[in-house]
Amino acid sequence: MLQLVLVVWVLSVLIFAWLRSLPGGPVSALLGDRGTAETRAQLTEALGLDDPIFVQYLRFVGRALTGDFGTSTGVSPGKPAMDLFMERFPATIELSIAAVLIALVTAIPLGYVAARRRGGWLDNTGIVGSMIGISIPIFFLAFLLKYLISIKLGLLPTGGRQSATIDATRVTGFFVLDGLLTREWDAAWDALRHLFLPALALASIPFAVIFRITRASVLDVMDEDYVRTARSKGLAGRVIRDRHILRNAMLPVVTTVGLQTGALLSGAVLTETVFAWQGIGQALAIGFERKDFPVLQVVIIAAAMAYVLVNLLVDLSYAVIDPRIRTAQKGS
Amino acid sequence: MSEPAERGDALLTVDDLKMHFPIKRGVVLDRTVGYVYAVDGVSLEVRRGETYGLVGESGCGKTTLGRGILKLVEPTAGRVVFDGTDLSGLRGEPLRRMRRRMQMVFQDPLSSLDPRQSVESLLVEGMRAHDLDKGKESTAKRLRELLTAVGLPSTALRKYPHEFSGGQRQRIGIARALALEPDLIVADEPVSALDVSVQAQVINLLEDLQAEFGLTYLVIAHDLAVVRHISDRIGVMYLGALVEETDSDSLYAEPLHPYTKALLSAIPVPDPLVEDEREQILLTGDLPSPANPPSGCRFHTRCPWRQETRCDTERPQLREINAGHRVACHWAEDIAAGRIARHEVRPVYEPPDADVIPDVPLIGPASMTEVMDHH
Amino acid sequence: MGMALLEVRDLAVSFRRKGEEPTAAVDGISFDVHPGQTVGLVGESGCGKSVTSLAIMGLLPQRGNQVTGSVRFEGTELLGLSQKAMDERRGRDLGMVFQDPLSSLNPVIPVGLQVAEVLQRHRGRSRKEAMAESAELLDRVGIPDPTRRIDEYPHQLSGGMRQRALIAIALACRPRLLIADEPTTALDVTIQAQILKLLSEMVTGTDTALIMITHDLGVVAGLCDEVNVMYGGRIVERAKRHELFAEPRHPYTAGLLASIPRLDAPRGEKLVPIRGSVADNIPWTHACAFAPRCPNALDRCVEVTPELVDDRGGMLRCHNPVEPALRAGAEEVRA
Amino acid sequence: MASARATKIDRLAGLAVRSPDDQDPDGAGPDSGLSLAASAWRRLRRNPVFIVGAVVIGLFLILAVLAPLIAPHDPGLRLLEDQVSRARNEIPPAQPGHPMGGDQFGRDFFSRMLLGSQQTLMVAVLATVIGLGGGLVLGTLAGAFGGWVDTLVMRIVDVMLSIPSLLLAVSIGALFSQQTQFTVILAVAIVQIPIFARLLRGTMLGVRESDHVLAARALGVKGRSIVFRHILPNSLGPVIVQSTLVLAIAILDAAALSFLGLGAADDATPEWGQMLGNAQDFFDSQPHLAIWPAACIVVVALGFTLVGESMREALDPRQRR
Amino acid sequence: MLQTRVTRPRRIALIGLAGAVAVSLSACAESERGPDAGGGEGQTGGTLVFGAAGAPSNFDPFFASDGETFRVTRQIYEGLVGITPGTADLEPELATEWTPSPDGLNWTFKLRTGVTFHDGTPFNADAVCKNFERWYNQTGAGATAALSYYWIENFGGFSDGKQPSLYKSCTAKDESTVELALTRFTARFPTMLSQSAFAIQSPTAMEKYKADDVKAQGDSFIFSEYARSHPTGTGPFKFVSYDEANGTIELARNDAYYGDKAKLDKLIFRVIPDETARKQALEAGDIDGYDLPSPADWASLKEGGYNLMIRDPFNILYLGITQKNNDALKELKVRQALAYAIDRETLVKSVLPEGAEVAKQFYPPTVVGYANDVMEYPHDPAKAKQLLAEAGYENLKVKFWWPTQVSRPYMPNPQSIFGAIQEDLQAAGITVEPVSKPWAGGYVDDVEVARAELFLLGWTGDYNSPDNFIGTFFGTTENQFWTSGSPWAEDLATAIDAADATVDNGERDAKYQDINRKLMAEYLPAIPISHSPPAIVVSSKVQGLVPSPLTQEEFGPVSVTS
Repeated sequence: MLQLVLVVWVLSVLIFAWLRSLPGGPVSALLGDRGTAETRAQLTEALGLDDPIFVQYLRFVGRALTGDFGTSTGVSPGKPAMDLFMERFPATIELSIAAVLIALVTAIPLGYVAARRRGGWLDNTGIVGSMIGISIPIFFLAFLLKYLISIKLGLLPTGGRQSATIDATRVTGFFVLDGLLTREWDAAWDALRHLFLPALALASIPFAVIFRITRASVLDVMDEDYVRTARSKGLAGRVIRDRHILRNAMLPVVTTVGLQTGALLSGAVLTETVFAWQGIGQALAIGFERKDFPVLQVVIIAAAMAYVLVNLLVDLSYAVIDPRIRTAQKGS
Repeated sequence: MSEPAERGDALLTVDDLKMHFPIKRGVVLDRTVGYVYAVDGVSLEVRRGETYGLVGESGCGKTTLGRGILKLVEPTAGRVVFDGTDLSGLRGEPLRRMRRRMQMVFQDPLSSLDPRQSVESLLVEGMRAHDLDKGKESTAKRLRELLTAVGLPSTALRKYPHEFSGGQRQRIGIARALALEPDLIVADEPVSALDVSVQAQVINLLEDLQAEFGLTYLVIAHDLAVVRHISDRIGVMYLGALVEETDSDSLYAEPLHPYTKALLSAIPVPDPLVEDEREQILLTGDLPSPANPPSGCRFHTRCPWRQETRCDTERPQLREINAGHRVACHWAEDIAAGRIARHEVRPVYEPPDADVIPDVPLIGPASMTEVMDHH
Repeated sequence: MGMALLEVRDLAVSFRRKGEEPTAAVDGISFDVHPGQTVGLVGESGCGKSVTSLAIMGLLPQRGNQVTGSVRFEGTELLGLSQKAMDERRGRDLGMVFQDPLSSLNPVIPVGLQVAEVLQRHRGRSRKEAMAESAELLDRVGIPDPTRRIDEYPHQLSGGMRQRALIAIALACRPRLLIADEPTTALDVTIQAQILKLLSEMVTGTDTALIMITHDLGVVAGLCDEVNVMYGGRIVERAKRHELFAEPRHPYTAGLLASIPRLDAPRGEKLVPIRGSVADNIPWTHACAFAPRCPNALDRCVEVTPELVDDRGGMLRCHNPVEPALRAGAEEVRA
Repeated sequence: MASARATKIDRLAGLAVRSPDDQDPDGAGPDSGLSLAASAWRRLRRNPVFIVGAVVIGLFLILAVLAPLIAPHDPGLRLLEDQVSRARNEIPPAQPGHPMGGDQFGRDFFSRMLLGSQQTLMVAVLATVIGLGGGLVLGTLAGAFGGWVDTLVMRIVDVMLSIPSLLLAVSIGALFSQQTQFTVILAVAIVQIPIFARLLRGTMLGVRESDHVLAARALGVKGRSIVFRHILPNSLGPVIVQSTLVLAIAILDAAALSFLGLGAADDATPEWGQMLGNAQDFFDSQPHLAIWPAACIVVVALGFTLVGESMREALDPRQRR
Repeated sequence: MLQTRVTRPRRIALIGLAGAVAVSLSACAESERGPDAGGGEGQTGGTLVFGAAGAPSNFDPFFASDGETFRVTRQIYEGLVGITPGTADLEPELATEWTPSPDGLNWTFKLRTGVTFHDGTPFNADAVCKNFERWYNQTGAGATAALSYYWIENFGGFSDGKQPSLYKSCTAKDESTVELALTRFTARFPTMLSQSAFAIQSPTAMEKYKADDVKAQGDSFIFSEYARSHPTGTGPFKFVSYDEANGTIELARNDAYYGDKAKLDKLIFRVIPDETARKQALEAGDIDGYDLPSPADWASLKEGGYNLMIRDPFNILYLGITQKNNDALKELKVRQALAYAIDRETLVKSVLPEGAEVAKQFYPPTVVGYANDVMEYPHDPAKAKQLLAEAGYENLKVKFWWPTQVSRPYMPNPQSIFGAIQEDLQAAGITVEPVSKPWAGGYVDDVEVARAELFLLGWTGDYNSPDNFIGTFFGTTENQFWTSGSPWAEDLATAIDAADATVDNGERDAKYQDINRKLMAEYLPAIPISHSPPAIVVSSKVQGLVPSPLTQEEFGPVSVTS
């Protein structure tokens, strides 16, 4: 935990200094082509941007400690960056969870079957598919999906999280969940339709990685002595598969899913841009374009924290799955 | 060996050597939660020209002791004196220079040879490090001598380790050690990775070389038969300490320590007649964790001769009972005289510490997931 | 001795790799095991002893190998048996103990369950019954405090305890045949002694037959009724244990005995090594595989494959066996 | 706690230290006596995945080398500008001398595709080389010295690793006021430095504890010599594998940066990723402007991925089958 | 200095002043919008979803300066004066008529009666004055250019008196009569009041939700609760909600609207920042229209059966010249050489969208004071070279700034424009050193502080006034062109001010024409390139949308068929 705090602090310093050294800035973003040297100077002063960097940083930290991380200048001007993050974070989480779910429910069974029928057509297709999955620029894949399925075939919406015309109640910020909670089935269904394509595009990389790791891991485990022991007991195939092979093979898969958070956040920047998904990925892309420092600060630090936390959770969840870790922890 | 070489003064003196390694653990922060007492107070003496065998089961600290003696791992406490030089204070260049005189032969001949180096460069490397490659000619001559000495053809020079069989690789490893003309060779399990039919070749080679070059050996092994065959004197280790030390013959003839007795009786002999008749002293339970050694006599938890007094509380010191025969047992004389009878030992089951890897105290796991890979 | 429990005839296993000639790991071996008998399979690494045991159990990898010959268990041919029918027998009639007790136990399943699942499978026990019985079994193989152990995981047990657990698994359904594949190689000698004692206790006095696979002649000497010595995928000598150790006939057997240091041998006796290494084998097709390393080799040895023939109550595959007198001489020296 | 990403990298590092013949002793196959590298190469040569990847990369390299000779036109010249019309959304169609027509600025698309290979290769190789170089320096420092140097370097690396890679690349890309091909390369490369560093350090720590390094220490070989003759050469396997994969990642990341508007502003010398990023706006009307570079990127990235993954498999004995 | 005495009858003056800006008088005569003013026979009801490129900054137009905000607020609020749909001409809105005093300093506005704000409070003279007082009395953050941009641009200073203000006072004569006093005469008044920023808001709601509670915080401003969620105007639509999680702003018909009720039940703006995504959303039917489609898509949108409406260009793209850092650029001949070197005809044809025109001066012809006889610079590389030679700069080298990551109506694709100009300049023997920077990542800064040498920039007019163009560019000598380095800078600024203060229409027109002629022939501080028409596109279901040259469409008359 201490280290997490340390990482966040170092990041905050780095990112603050880093962003402030970027050319341009909030003044250009706010004034655009309507600014004059005079109005620019006036605004710079009003915002305190003419103070030395460390003064600005101290002010930033002082405010941050009260939960105020500055106000968006570009993504959603005038909105506190933290509010913006809190509002958009569920969108990205919803998208990521959907992507991971898609990846998991397809990649694990496929990976298992591929390993069991190593060298078969399914195995080869899976391998080639997963390699293409990580070789295709994700934004291009997103673009193709949208183009073919939404525009050419008109099957699904092209972007956004929900149709503008749907009158939905917001509870959690997860639109599909909200729809279910409030029994607004049409809203849930509509949100799900919006969710599907971006999630599919975003799932391409986790799918590829999880498929490969499942396959490799199942292959490894199948060769383990304890599987041979299980076979020597004459156990039923199902028991061997579920209890002896899959349970052990899932250990590396769990780590991988954790590691994919990083890739998901990266991918979300691209996918959300293509699908106009109101998440933090889109906020980042716009934030960089419009030099929205407060938003970038909050989002980058939060992304790093989320990433570190998820991986910490993965580490901890290992204990649940793997008794070897569990006892090691008990011992400490 | 057929004729024990003349026994000289002590070439190597180990004095109360201790090697403790911290156990680090923690999900978020590494902290030291205890120590592995891999070597916990060992004193011994290796005389010039002799072969000293160090025997013990896995986890007894024998390998760590060997590395500690060579200062490949830094000891926690105690002294190692080699030929009058105290190695404890030695560091950097002087220590490096000293290494020429003390060489090591490893257990796994393949992993101890850099796969990227040819035999020639493997052999020359050490010579170069100690300025022994005076010239092309003399080096080439020296290499031929070395190969002849270990029984390899001179064509071996250009080959790479993976092109040899296990026995041949071990010969290369021995040649590499010999190249520096050392006084002492520490051989850590020199034959245990080899096929049984090949072990004898290497054992014989070691014996021949000792005779030829007047080497002193410290042989570390778990196989008492091998150790007894090759050694003049033997030290038996249990849980980080010596429990008995004597010459090879008396060890077999009259083992004094209960552990030694049990060890000897456990070793199967390839002779049905012997096997059918002999009386086995079966030890109960397992080796306790070196991270949490029993109090008093380390062996008392498994000892069939354990007494109510002393054993549990007082740690026995090595003491000379007969000439050259040292034992760390409070009751050695009484046991030998039959005054104390064997009794049942109720197994006190102590689960082994999951993460303690006693002989590899090197890098702590960076995180929980990393521990996974240590199976 | 009555009908054999297990009859192995001309068992051959070869491994195929893509784009390579198949390599024969086991090359036509035959032997019988009778109820209650302990048979040893002895040889160095690569001699095919473990492959033989896996072939009998039907546990070879499903791909990349070819098994021919015949393995009859109580008159039933095992080799052609369906997976399902084989599963019925494994664990119930045939039990196996493996070399590495840690890797052979599933790390994420409590030990008790690993024992119990055999009982659930073959004895139709409920989970609860099976767990109770599992504790009894663990107790029988000498694991202290079994009711606590059944909930523990393999890594919480010591090496010896793990091997005991494996034995409990193999013996759970009182199989007619137990195959122990190097069961003590990974263990320390004092633990080895415990396990060997346990194994012999478990089979003596029952009609369970034991196939003991090991590279350690010492282990065989104390345990087996009959010993098969394997070299290069074939049996080169078979004898009752007393005969084998008293009068080894095959130069390989004799060589092994002469090359290993014996605890009871007087010090100073020079070991007689076998020259070369296992890798120096030549194929059996038209020669004796051991010929390149054999001190007794004749020209014929590299021209004609020796057959396994009856020899003084045992079997021998050698053109030029060791004469008893030679060995007798050695015996005297020792005495 | 080190992040799991770091741990993953460490685990990759682990594959170099595994002993080459840890198969079951009885199944000792024909390659049990071969060294790690040699047997890896043997397996590679027979692996169709590797062959396909190698052929793709080979063709790509040949194309990149020969492109300036084959390309009929200067890729930066707006030769067909008079056929471009914003108003009617027209770009020059295929015509004699311009087999694939022109792009949105009237430049010869065929020449741009050809020369794009060269620039793409340059981006990939330079980014990898810079990333690898930085990683080697940091990793060697940490891996060779250990102690506080290791701690310091690894803390820096961990902080860098805790930012998702594209985010980091985008942040670095945005740092430059003028975006050029070089800033793109730098942004992509810097992201790779911590990965290489961690990987190399992990491997080196493993190799440092290996028997043959211990043997060299026992021989009294000098420290520098141990690092550079023993530890480093034996630690490069996973790093080389990673570099192959990074070649693919670099191309993809460069394309992503272009898509986000952080690519090189000047596109007189074409690069596929940039061409793809810039062609997104024309996807509906002129899909070929996007599809061609995209297809080339996928194929080349696939080639590098295939080679990298098959090398990893070949080097990792656990995957040996 | 602006006190010119007006002797004509009041009525004429009114016509003159209003008409000087608004070409048509019909707007005044037609005090009520006709029943079919919105045009078309569109049915009532339905929902229209319109794609927006960005999120509005807030819903208080006074604190806004961006089109995304105004597009929304324009539907909610009305000003005293409005613009006739489809033109840039003034028409009555909340004021039915207005009369200046002869000196143009006091203006009497007759207000529409029977109008209520969305919160039910009445619209009256008091409300109008409260708005003006509010504007004039801004302090702190509210008085910075980032927030009160339009006030500062048009009225100058605030009540704190730091800067002179055009505004003097507002008096409610009676319930429906307001008298506004100004400190000086400007030709821009009252047209300037048509700008969205000067929409009349409900004083009650503003007070209730603390409309002036804005503060600078961090890098930006925190808006009031009013501005965020309680905008209250008199317009045909009422604010319903801003669903930020989904990026949608929902407006509903104001059933209490005094005029023609809006036809739509609901008007929804959906934020889709990515341009391509907007187009695809339209094609997939997710939205019914969007603003500023990329010229590259025009053809395919038209082919796809969408109603692409190209507005009249009301902007200017110019090649900016900063004289500060390059001595050569201080020479008129060099600047003229640049003008001759650029082939603007081809540029407009190949790079700019349909309907774009070559710019001959600094504002489009529809604006007052446009001179038809200015000096022109046809494409003539030889002449350019000759002029350079005469000026002694045969080997002229210039650094040419161009922006990335931006698209403006006057500059849909900066890279193309830059590329074309660069090639032209090089063809005339000028060495161009390109410098590209992201729009918000240094480009604007560099240009504003006159760091660039040549640069691309432009302007979109807010309302029909020459001063809104050239006044902005050259009204002071401190500007992006660094004209203060030229001897004529002061003259130019003075002339522009003088023209604006000229009460007489004809006189003023002549003054502006004169300025334009001088600008092109004698000063040439920058080179006008083009006027590009921005487009707006809606699906074929949408009727009644009248494109506005000022990009100020009103959705009241719009209807959708399902």
